[in-house]
Amino acid sequence: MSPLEIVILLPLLAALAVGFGAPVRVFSVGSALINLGLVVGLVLNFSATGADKSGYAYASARTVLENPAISFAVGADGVSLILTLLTVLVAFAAVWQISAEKPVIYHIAAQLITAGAMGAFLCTDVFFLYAFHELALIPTLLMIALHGHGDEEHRRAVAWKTTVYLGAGSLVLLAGLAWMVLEYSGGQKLTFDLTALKAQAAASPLPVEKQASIAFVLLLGFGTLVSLFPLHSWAAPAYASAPTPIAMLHSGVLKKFGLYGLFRVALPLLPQGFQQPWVHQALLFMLLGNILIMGLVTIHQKRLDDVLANSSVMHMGYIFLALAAGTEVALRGAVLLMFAHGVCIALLFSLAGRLRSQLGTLELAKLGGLGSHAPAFTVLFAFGAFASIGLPGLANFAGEVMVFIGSFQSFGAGSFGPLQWAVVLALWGVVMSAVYMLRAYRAIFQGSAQAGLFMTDPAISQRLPLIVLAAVLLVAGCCPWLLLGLMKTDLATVVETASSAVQEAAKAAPAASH
Amino acid sequence: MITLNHYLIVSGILFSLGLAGVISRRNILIIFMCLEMMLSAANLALVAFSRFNVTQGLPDYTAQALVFFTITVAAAEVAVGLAIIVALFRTKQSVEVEAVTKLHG
Amino acid sequence: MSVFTLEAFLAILGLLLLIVEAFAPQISRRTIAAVSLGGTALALVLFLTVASHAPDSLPSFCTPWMRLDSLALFYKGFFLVTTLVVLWLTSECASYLGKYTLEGRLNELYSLPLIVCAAMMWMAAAQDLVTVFVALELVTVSFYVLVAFARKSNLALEAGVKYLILGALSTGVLVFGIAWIYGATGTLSFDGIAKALTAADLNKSPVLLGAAFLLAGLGFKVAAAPFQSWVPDVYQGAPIPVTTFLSVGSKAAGFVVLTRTVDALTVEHSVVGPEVKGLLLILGALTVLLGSLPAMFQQSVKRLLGYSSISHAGYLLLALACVGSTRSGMNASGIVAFYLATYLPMTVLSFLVLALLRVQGSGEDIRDFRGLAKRNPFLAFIMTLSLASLAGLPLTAGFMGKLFVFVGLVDQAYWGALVCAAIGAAAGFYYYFRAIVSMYSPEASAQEPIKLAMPTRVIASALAAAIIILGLYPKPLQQILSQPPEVAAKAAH
Amino acid sequence: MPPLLFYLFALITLGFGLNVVIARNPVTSALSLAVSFVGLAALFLSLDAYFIGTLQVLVYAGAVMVLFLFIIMLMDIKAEVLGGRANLSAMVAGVLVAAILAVQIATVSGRLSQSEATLQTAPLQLSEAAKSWEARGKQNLPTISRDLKAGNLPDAKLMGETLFSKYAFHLQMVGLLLLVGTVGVVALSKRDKEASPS
Repeated sequence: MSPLEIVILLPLLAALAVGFGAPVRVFSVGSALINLGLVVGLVLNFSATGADKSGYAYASARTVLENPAISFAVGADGVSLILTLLTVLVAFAAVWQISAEKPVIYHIAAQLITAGAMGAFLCTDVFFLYAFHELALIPTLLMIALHGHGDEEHRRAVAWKTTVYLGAGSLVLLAGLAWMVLEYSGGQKLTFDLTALKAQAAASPLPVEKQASIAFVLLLGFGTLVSLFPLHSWAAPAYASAPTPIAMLHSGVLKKFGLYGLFRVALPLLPQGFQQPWVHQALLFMLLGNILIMGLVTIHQKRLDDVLANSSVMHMGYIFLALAAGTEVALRGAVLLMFAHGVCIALLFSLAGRLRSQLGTLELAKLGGLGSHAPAFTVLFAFGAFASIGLPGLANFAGEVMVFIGSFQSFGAGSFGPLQWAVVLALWGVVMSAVYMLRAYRAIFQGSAQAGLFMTDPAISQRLPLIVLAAVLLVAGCCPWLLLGLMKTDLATVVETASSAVQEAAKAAPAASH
Repeated sequence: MITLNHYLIVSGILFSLGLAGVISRRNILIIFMCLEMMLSAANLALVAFSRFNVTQGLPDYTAQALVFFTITVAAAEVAVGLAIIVALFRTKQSVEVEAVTKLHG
Repeated sequence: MSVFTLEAFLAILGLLLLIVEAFAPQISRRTIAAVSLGGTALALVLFLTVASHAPDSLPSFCTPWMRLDSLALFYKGFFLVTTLVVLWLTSECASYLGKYTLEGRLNELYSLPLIVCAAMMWMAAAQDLVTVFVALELVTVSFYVLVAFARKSNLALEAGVKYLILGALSTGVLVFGIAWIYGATGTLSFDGIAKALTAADLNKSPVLLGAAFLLAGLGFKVAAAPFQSWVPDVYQGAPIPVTTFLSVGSKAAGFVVLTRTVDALTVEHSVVGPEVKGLLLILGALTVLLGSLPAMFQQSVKRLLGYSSISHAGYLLLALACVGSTRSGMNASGIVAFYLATYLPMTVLSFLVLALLRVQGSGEDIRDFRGLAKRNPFLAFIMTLSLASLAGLPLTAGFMGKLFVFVGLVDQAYWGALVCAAIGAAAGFYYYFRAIVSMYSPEASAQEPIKLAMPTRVIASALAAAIIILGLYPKPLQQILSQPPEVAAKAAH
Repeated sequence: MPPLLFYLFALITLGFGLNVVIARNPVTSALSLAVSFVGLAALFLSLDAYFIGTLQVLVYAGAVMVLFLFIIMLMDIKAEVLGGRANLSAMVAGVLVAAILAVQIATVSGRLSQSEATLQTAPLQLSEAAKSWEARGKQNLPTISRDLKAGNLPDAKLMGETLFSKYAFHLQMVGLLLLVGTVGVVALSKRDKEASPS
């Protein structure tokens, strides 16, 4: 049995045990802690040994069906290990801070989402990759519908909007994946195995136009799940009204599934698809929408949870920028940024949840002066906020810099194309982040507090997971090579195929114009 | 001369008559009679086909055996059916179709 | 011992129970329940041993019209399992069902299913239309009695009348179809029909007329499009065990016959092959839509399950239309059988939860499910699982079934049907999800917790495990079903 | 059977059949159905299906229709009141569907390869049948082959032979079915002892 299977199964078993009446904190928090330890061990061991020939470490496969070929295959490379690490970190923090009086379903949902995310990141079979994401999605939707913030009507409306968007997104995604699998299997038996599909893609690539069409469908499907610009409108209200642990897990971890899917499935199998001009330009348009429009929208928010929710949507734009660029530096930076964003948004949502439960409001206009009452809280929030802005020394900085530099120096070096213009525009996003985050920080912690709106620092035991998250931000910011070193090889091959494809296309383009 | 076609047309018309009754009548008893008529029409077609499907010099008796079973089954069906209809009548004092349209949710 | 003896044993046991009921009324309900349950369980155990050792033994007098191929064996086992769980469900519901039956009698609810089971098992092996007709009518007439059995409830009586009228109509249509098929091909056996249809000079239209009537008549048994309107009403009115039996057993019985009929009609070089496939596609797509779309507006869970049963019949018909597709490793009859195998646990489980709620005195509406998670987390869990599986979420049995259907449709490039199926699946997510949300809703409709007996827990857990296992590891079942049916048949000759 | 007789009985069957559908009084409908079935039985006889024809009269026209009449009288059902919009549309739909179906069936039946066959062009060959019966050796029933040799169609005997040799098992099944039916009728129509005797 591969250790990865244990890592996936543990939260599932914890959810079952808790559901049938086992002691909540022991099982739920205990399993999260054990998982954290396990994954850290796996990461350390991975940097020591690296992946095997297939490109995956700790791989194992159990055949579920011969024809169509589906197997419960797990395997980890650098990218998936980093995201798994993110998952266990956030899951640990999220589960820890669920207060004792909340119903058991909070723990069950959190554990199910963790299991789903972990499965989605670690499976190397397209079928299970998709299936585990669904497993995580359903508790999310349920929890927003049942225990979300706000009055019942609002909650219902938000829950339905989210369900419709994510449901439709998943269906589009499923259609896209099925299309891809069908095209690659040609006349032979269907296979969902990622390695076999990659071999197929290398041996007999699809025609470029078909690659582009499938890539576009996948972009829409995965994009909806990540709140890519015109399909983003579910995200902000959903995060603002989701219960705190769910908001942490979804925005911090589960949302990364869409990006991960694009990196893991779409890029290697459709290397030329994203570089086709019409897909590429559509992608640039959408990601600039994410960064610029959502940045402006965020600036105009009046409540802390809305600011955080919208900023989370906005930051996804940077990662799509890396996808559009397709250089190795940008992609590695994007994975680092995924990790950093996940940790920092989980930290911020957790703190916002505490604010809400203690003060009963998150209106920026009503808050103020908390800095002097709750210094530890302020420091933790500052870590999250400054990381989110991209302050050097915190994790996001390294990721953002790599994305920008990698994108700016993309393949068509020497020519100042649409991508370079996009980078220039995207840089303004950093400014906007600074504006809204600093404004929010000032509004909450400085000035004078209104009557009755005081809060004190959380108890040490409550602070612990938050301190861990903040520490991770600091460590990853100061020593980004710890994480970058994990993915020395896995993105390089992807980029190689993609870049050779693009160079061929670039060669063909002037020839065609003559 | 009378051909197979003649018998089939009679059977078809009888079947259609029954169907028309099932669709347009409201009295459950009459609907049930029309159903019996449809069954008999099918029997006529079967018997006609069996007579014209001469095997070894004789009509095909497998099809006639089916007709035998159909008639028997129909008799049982009528018995059970009438029992249900009587039970319905006892509670509703009516055998109109409207008596059973309560269940629309 | 042969499988045939088992069927005779079941039928005779049913008869004996009927006689005991008439002549020895002092024997308690509990004894009769125990005998029928024990008898079926014994038959199931014997069947499993017989089927693995000497499946091809049939008495010589029934070889002209009966054959034991792998498909027949699969369905026989399926019907035994179904009957067993239905009888068990009856004993679960006994306390509340007794209120609606005459003098609290339930004996027919224990004895008739045995006879129905025997008839269904004969039907599974039937090789000519006479056998099919007689066995089918034995099932149908028994169901007339079963549906209307709780006759102190007006709903049950109305359901009985509806089932009666439409059932008799479908019988008429079926016989008319058989007559025309016979007229056009000159034979009543499936093999003979398949052979006659390959003759190039055969005129299509009489066969098509017969095929259309035959499919429509069988469509009633499986709750397919032209005759689907009875389903929600009858499901709502009939006692829960009977509804379960209708939804699983009767549907499967219809599909065995449909499989055999379609196999004969679409045999290679058949003159009517493409038309029959087209007809099935249209009926299937229509059934999916007519099942899924109205289901979105239902308030009663029983009706909801009725509509969902219609839409599942639609998927099954679509699977049947994929004759000749091998992309999924099984042929169309294999896909249908697989789908039904996944359909059994999820349907039974959802009806079980409904029944347990009824026993507690709750209603059958979606809002009566509120707070179920608090009253009994186990029930809420298995209901969630079965609804998720009915909706076709990945990692459950329901998804695997749908996957095969979709693969078949794609393989045959039936895009229109694929779109309809996708619409139905999407609508399914909506209405099953609504029921799930209701269960976990914090506002409870009733507060008192629900206690479960140990056997109930065990059987429900077994069914839930079946859903998960079929969803995660369908390989063994697929292998059983992917054997060509001729293998067992050849051994018999 | 001379064509004239065929037309006469066909007319009786269809005419009284029509009356079943349009009569307002259920008693009229039931009686018409009985007559229609008698006409149908005559058509069966014309097709050399003597046994089935007899059965049709005995079971259908006799037992079943008496049962119907009995129930109608017992329940004292009044004639149906016609009218109402829903009723009208149902009638139009019924007539339309039936007409289309009848035309369809008539068209298709013309396409059968045998559709122009008459009883004369597809004659029974009794002497040949007798020979093939005698060739069956042990399974030959002397009474059947004797009748066949004498030029008579032993319809009931052949029917019995089919039912009790090839379909013996089905006969048992139908017996089971009749028993289930009987039990069902008892279970469904027994009076409730607890209920008031109104």
